[in-house]
Amino acid sequence: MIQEKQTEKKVIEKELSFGPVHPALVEPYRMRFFVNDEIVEDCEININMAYRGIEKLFEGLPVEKALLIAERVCGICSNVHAWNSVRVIEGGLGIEVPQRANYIRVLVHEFQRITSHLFFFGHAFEVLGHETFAMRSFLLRENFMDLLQYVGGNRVMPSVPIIGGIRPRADLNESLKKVITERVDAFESKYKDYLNRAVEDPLVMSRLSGIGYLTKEDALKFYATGPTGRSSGWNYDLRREMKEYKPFDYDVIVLNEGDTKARVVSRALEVLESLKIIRQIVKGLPEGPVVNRSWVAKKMDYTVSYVETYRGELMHSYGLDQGGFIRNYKIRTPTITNLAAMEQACIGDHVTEAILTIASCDPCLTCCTRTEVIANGKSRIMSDAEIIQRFGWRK
Amino acid sequence: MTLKSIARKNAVHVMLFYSGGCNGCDIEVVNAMLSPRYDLEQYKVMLTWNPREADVLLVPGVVTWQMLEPLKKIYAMIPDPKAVVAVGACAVNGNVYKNLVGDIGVNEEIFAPVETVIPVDVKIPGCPPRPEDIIMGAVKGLPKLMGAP
Amino acid sequence: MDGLLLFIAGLIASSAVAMVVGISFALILPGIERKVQARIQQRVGPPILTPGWWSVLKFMYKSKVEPIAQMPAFYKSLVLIGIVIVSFLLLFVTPYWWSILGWGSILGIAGLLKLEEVLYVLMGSQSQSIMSSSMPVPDLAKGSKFIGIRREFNEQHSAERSLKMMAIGSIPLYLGLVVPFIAAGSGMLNAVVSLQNPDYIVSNWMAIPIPSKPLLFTIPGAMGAIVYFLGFVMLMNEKPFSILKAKIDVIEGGVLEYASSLRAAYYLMRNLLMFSLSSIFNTLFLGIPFDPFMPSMMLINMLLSLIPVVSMATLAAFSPILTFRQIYPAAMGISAFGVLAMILASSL
Amino acid sequence: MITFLRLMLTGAYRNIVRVLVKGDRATSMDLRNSVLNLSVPPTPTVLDEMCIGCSGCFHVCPTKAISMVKLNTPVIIIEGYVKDQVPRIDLMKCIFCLNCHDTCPIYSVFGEAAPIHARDVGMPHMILKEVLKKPVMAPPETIQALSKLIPPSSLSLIQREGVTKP
Ligand code: SF4
Ligand code: SF4
Ligand code: SF4
Ligand code: SF4
Ligand code: SF4
Ligand code: SF4
Ligand code: SF4
Repeated sequence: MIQEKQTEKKVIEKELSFGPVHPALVEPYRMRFFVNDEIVEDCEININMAYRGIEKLFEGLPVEKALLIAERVCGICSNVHAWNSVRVIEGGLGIEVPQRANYIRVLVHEFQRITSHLFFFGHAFEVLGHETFAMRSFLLRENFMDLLQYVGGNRVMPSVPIIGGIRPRADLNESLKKVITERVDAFESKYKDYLNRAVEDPLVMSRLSGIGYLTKEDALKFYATGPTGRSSGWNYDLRREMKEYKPFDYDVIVLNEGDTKARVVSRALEVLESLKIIRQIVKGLPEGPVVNRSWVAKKMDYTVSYVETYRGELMHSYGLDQGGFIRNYKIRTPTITNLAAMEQACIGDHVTEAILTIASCDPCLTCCTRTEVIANGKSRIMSDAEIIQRFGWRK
Repeated sequence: MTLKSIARKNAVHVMLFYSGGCNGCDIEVVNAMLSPRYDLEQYKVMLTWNPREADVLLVPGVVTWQMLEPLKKIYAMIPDPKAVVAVGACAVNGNVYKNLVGDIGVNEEIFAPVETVIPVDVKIPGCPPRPEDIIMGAVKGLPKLMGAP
Repeated sequence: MDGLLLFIAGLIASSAVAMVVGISFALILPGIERKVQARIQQRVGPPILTPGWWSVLKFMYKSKVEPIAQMPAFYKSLVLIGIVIVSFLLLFVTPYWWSILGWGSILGIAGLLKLEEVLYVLMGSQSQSIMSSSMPVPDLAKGSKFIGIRREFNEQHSAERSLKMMAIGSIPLYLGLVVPFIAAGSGMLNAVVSLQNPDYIVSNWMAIPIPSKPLLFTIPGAMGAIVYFLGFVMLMNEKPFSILKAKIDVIEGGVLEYASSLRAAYYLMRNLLMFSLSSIFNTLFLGIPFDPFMPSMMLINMLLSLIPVVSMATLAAFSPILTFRQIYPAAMGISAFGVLAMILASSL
Repeated sequence: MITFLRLMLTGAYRNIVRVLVKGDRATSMDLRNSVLNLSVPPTPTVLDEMCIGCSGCFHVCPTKAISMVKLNTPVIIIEGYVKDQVPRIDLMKCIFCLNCHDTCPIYSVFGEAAPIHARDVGMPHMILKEVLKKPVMAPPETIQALSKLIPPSSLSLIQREGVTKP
């Protein structure tokens, strides 16, 4: 990326590289900064260190199993991957989903949005060096980890959606609804305290503001979806187009500043919107079945489904063969479209701040890595023949 | 108990190695460390990011091709005595990545379980394990450290 | 002749007591520091002895490993030199050393501190940990435009930062250090203490001489103390001034490669430095020296040295790491404040 | 600025309380005690009351993580059908594929929460007898597939009581 940069003939002193094992990273990737003194002139993020061959794992599996592997794409967005994976076949074969199931899917999705955003705060504060606030974020996050545990049986992988609805295990009963309402109320007041405290802290704010600018043009050019794009003034949120979100009333947070602070603030505000949605769900949860079981897997053309996740837009797509087995599973995840934006945003900042800027785009790359072209250990590009020789099963 | 084993029991430094799992276990480990609710430090276990300082290496997840060398290197960097804790089903038995592989039969992109790469002392099952399970696992690694020469 | 022998015997005895007590106490400080932070963070936190005593003992019992460094032998010696420097720093606060060659003076203290800072630069330029650019991942084949550029180790980067910190960050400490000497109108510790605590100089070993006019409670003294405290935080590389070992980029900086007994030595060095600086604080601003031959003074000094440590822990719990964008103006502001304190002190 | 000062002061008070008297400590003391006693309870994975002991999960598990254990006192579910075994999951072998959950007739035939879930099976909110009285809601293919995994007696239990869907 950044072709124009080359023509400027920047003299670059040295390279600093961090990762893939490093305190600033919450998963394996490598950041390379090309710096003059301490100012970042260019940045390169090397992903694909978590390449597990996920897309190939799906090949030939019965479609009911897709969601279980999809859920394992990532432990932060687990639910949305499972959800989107069933949305593909629901869209492709026209499977009706009961409204109650849709509500609960959205509920779990919003729970995870909050946990993801709070994890983001925890991570951002950790990168900022502010251990106390990081711990407070994790403490607040526990509220929703508990709720996920109650609903789905696990704090991280609730395995809620199945084709045609949700697992009966995750159905809400009255007492659970009450617990959710109580927790959400308690959480909200604590969360507001925490936000006030953070916003009023001059040291924290001086670290956040004035760095990591991403203009709207760049956001559009690099297709930075999700809060990253929205905090650069790009008013784009797929939830508006998703039929599951039609019944709910919420605001899409769009900020125009485009700096690191805006990216943090927009997520902070999104949590409050999620709380609104959760309240509406608990209040208006329709009665009825939670799963439609009258469907059969049959041949399905290649179908695509998009969902707005916590970091942006997520695509899942596959086709089914005659036997109902998955063919050609493809995933395109939000972070991959945000990567180029991250690399762009951190140029011109101090190294420590550049890492913060990257953290403020909420990178999480386990899902992004599917195409490996480099042989392990040797830094060279493998030819196709070699790849096939080595990983013969690919063909 | 000798002074040696008392000292080892009273100060354990753990290092977390993201080997390429799904992130779920990694974050639960971070939760166990950073969430005041679990607070790993009260059990005399401290987090470090420096293999030279570590006693226990936590490996959550399958090991990918690219993380293989770093894992071996970092393991070698830790001064003896050291223990390795395999966190989560991925590290213990390869999870779905190794065992539920559709047409392709065997997934050659990953090394799992972690045992096949470096010796493992404690295994914590679960996908992901709860933070309390992780804490228990770290505590179970102690006797090995304490008993070492 | 007898007098000299007696003096040397006293010197050795007082140094021995000072070192034993100092080290035992210094290794409790990190536990207290961590406990305070843990309480602020609403958790239980480690037992008091764990981060200091037990950790150091544990590291001593680990098997030896050779550090990866440019010159391993030199790198290994650095931390030992550090311990020697810090020990002398502690000994300089004990009255027996005040009369030797003028070491118990501003120059002795400031010189040692400067040496201590240089150590970080040297450590950083030596260490070559696996955690930075030598991590075995294939990243050069990614088609970077910047091929053949010098790839720097994080530790070297940390060394560059320590140079910058030496240039600007350490000024406040020296300014704070100078204030009491100016107030006393002398360069010797002796004068500073007797100014604040005239009883101390004349009383016997059982007495509990309370300082009659501690500098801390005068305006320039208080200002100097604040400046000294901030300088202390900077020299300890604690948050918010921990940029040279900012965990999120350079991890621990130059000390990354110390393992087993060398790491124990590093822990010892850091904690002893923390104690020495707090002890110097009490000597300079309260007139309570760390006198091994006067138990009351020694105990009070040790107890009071918790104050800077606990304040530092609290400050660290509530502040992010500042980058040079904030450190430059902050250090300049603090220095200006320190200069003001000096001017006021000279009129005292 | 004013708000900041106010926050500073209230915060200072709160934190002094925290430091001195362990005020609003968030660490879970129950957890601490159970960790120190090495007695952290495992997550429940099988609900014995809701299981019919058909061993479907045992047969379908890809990693042989499930074993069927004999019950000390066999339970009569309805007259003519005695449950004498229930599954147990060895989490060391489990890969959390939820095949067991998805195959269990309680889930796959009656559409209820299955009595087996490798992560956490949750609380029962049904009585087994009631469930078995519900009409069978699964497509015939499912019953077909199940018949390969569970003994005929168990299959007949499911179809005898329930009404097969058209
Ligand atoms: S371009 Fe990337 S995300 Fe898209 S299908 Fe190819 S590998 Fe997958
Ligand atoms: S963007 Fe990808 S890696 Fe990040 S949380 Fe979502 S699924 Fe996981
Ligand atoms: S283009 Fe493909 S191979 Fe290159 S970084 Fe992106 S995903 Fe990886
Ligand atoms: S072309 Fe390559 S990357 Fe694409 S599905 Fe085939 S083997 Fe995988
Ligand atoms: S065990 Fe589960 S949660 Fe842990 S890394 Fe593997 S898939 Fe993720
Ligand atoms: S979830 Fe575990 S016990 Fe159940 S079938 Fe899969 S591997 Fe077997
Ligand atoms: S399949 Fe279900 S009913 Fe049958 S033994 Fe397993 S848990 Fe029990």
